[in-house]
Amino acid sequence: MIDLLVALLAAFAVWTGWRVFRVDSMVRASFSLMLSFIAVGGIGVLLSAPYIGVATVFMMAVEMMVMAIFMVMFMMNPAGLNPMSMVHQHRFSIGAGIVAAVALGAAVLLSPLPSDPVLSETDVVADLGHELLGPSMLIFETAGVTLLATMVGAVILSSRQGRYGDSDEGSRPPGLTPDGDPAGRQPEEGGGHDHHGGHG
Amino acid sequence: MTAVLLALAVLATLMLGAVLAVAMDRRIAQLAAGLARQRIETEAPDRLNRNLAPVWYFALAAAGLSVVPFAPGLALLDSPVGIVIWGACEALTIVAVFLHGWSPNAPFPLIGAYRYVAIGLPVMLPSMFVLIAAALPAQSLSLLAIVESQREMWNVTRQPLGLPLFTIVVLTLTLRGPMDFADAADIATGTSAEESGAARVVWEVARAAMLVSASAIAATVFLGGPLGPVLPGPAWLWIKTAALMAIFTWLGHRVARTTPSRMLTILWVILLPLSFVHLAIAGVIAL
Amino acid sequence: MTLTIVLLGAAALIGIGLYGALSQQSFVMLMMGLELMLNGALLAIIGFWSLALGGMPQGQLLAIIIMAVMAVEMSIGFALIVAVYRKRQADMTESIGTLKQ
Amino acid sequence: MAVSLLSCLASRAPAPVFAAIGPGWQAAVERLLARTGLRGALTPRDAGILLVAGEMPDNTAEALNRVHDQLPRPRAILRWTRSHETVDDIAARIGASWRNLGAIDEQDLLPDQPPNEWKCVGPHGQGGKGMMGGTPYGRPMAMTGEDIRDGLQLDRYTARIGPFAPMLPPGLVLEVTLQGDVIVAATVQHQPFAQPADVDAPELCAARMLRLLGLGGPARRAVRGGRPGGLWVRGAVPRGLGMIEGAGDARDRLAAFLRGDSPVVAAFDLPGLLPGLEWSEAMLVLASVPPSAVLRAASLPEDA
Repeated sequence: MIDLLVALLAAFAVWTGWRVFRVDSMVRASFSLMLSFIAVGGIGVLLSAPYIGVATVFMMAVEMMVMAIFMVMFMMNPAGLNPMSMVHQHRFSIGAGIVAAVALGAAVLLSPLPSDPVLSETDVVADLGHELLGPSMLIFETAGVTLLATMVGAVILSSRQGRYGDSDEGSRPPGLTPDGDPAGRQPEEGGGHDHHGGHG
Repeated sequence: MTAVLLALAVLATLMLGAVLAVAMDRRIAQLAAGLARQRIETEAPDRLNRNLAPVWYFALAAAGLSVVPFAPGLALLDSPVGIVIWGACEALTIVAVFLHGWSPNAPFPLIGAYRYVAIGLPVMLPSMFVLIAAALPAQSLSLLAIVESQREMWNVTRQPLGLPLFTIVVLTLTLRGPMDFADAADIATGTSAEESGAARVVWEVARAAMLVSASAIAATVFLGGPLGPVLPGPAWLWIKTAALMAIFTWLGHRVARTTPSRMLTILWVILLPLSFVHLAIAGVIAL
Repeated sequence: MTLTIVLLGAAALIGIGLYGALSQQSFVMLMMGLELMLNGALLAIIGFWSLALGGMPQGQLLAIIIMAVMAVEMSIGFALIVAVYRKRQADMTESIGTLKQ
Repeated sequence: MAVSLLSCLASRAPAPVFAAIGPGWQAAVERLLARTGLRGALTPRDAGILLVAGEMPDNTAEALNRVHDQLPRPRAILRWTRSHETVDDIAARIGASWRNLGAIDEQDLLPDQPPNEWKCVGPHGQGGKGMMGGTPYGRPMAMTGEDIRDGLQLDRYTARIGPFAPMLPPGLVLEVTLQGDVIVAATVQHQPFAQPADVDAPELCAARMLRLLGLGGPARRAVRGGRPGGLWVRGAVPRGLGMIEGAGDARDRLAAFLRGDSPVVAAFDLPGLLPGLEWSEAMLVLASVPPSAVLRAASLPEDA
């Protein structure tokens, strides 16, 4: 029974994962990725990892919502109204994908898999809590600090303000003498200004 | 047997509660009249999501209610992570409302949908802080344990900031009054602007069901849920839920809604630090 | 048996994710591919933890770390996209042949 | 049994009215819709009765037909043009039509077809050629423009809103260019209809703003002359929003309306006031100006 449900959910996760790259609308793409994550979360709940499973659903609902907004904001033609094929090295990618999947699949099928299922009386959530704030506290705290650094970094990277003015207007340091050349190293001429004309 | 009874209790609570919520809005007749009216298709909609969005909304309300204990130690979904399940329902509600606005393929619903996402995501943060703070004295993420931890003192007195902060979350989830940025008047009822007839009614019913579910969670987390003298557990839960629904409805009709950008500032600059302080205090007390 | 199903699903997800990460020109779609690969990894970890490790708590910890990695990847990824877009109006990988200037 | 209970309940529902307001009728309609037994619908989709008040200028005929067809069926259109018909009479007429809607039901006035054909070219229903630009399915593709807040290049959406949009003064047609929620450009395509001085009554102006603040009940009470009630009403309007010289900002004007004063608003530049505001802020600003002042502002020559 569990086997069947897990198989169905895994198949659903793979199918929705595949849909991500096949649909034209960016909103559909990110929500199919969300469905894929929710299916994996469901497998987690079935396989007695309730916290991990539910937290996946929770995290991914928020993350994919943000993803959908960014997709619409940054993709040209986000609704797929015009025909769109935004791929490169397509054959190579298909090959690489198939090779990876087949190789991993073969490894799964050929190697003897250990069988030591989690005991039903284990209190897995409490276990996780004790592990997080016990033996693995350093790892957990490192993850926390990394996330903090991420937040700071993300704000700095995406903010408009540069060090010496708005970054989109070419933030340049002030001159050493009044009206003099900007201080610091001079940028090389014609450095990779590569506008790709209007974005839709 | 108990499971069947509990499932029936959840369904009955959701249905009767939704009727009560609509009655509190004095809109029963209005919705009854809407049922008989035509449903208009928009131009090139996403039919699947358009039909499913209210269903998602209602299902999320049902899933949220299923973790609520109806008597001490008795919940339909006795999960060790009950409160995280509710958190997942909250997050998915934003997706459901977004889809409701996105799927008709029309400008005002879409503006409402984006606006709601912008407001809804920052509301999730205080929500998580508040719920985790409530889980601290119980030392568990299970709602059953949270109810047990309130035998001596309800969380509403132990953590006085909790319920006010959670009120904002409930108003956001149920698209009400000051937090109703999805279906506002300046965008011609936003995500619902293209809905007519039965589809509009179904959306309103799902919204009412979400009010029931969110109020039940608030009653469980802050007012001791089924705990109380004399009356049996379910009765206390229903009384507390109905009282909270009345308060939320009243606030929804009374408090003015500010502009989205100002609300964003309030959420990020005032409410988020406030909820963090709330969590820190709750943590120190729980020690 | 369950473990085999789970791991085969994970392998397929990683394969699709790799295809997406390599083939997509748009940054955001490329990130979708990466997320999908992480999804596969998460699935494999859950499977191993639940069925082959006897519920070792470190297995769950690894899953939490994977989620943190996803969050980091997403936020830094989007921040970089915003920064590059602001500078170059570019949202495709080919548009930034060089990171000079 | 259940069906008869439903229809019994339904017959007691307030009549949902979408009002298309013509020149000179705004105040009368706003007072009418505040009565019990009537409900002003914010979108035609929510309405059962289309109330056409006043003589409509010919150039609004097509827009009026379109609004008519947007009402779900069964529906009725009522015209309120004779000035001897009192508010009581028209309310009774609306009530009677609402209870008999099934018998009245009006057909579409315009053919039910999209303005352009949805013709599939690609396997997923795409219509255009090339990846960007063009007009797939006859609909112009959004193109990017300078974003005035963050300095990004973001898609722009241009739409014409009016003349019967419930959040704008009747008759006003705005062509707005939006980036998300932010108005980057606005031009007046059609001036608001002229209204008698009664429309500047403070309780009506206050009610218009209260409706935008999500306070439908207090707005009704305000129109009926009672105390509106409501929490955080003035505070909800951001400070400095819609500042007009001599008339303060939108919050000051709301406070004046609630006190029962009608602030005098000198001429201001309407299209110049809107860009940079978010849509909801812009609607609040428009509602905070007495309609006569909006009319004066909208009829200024472009170069003034």
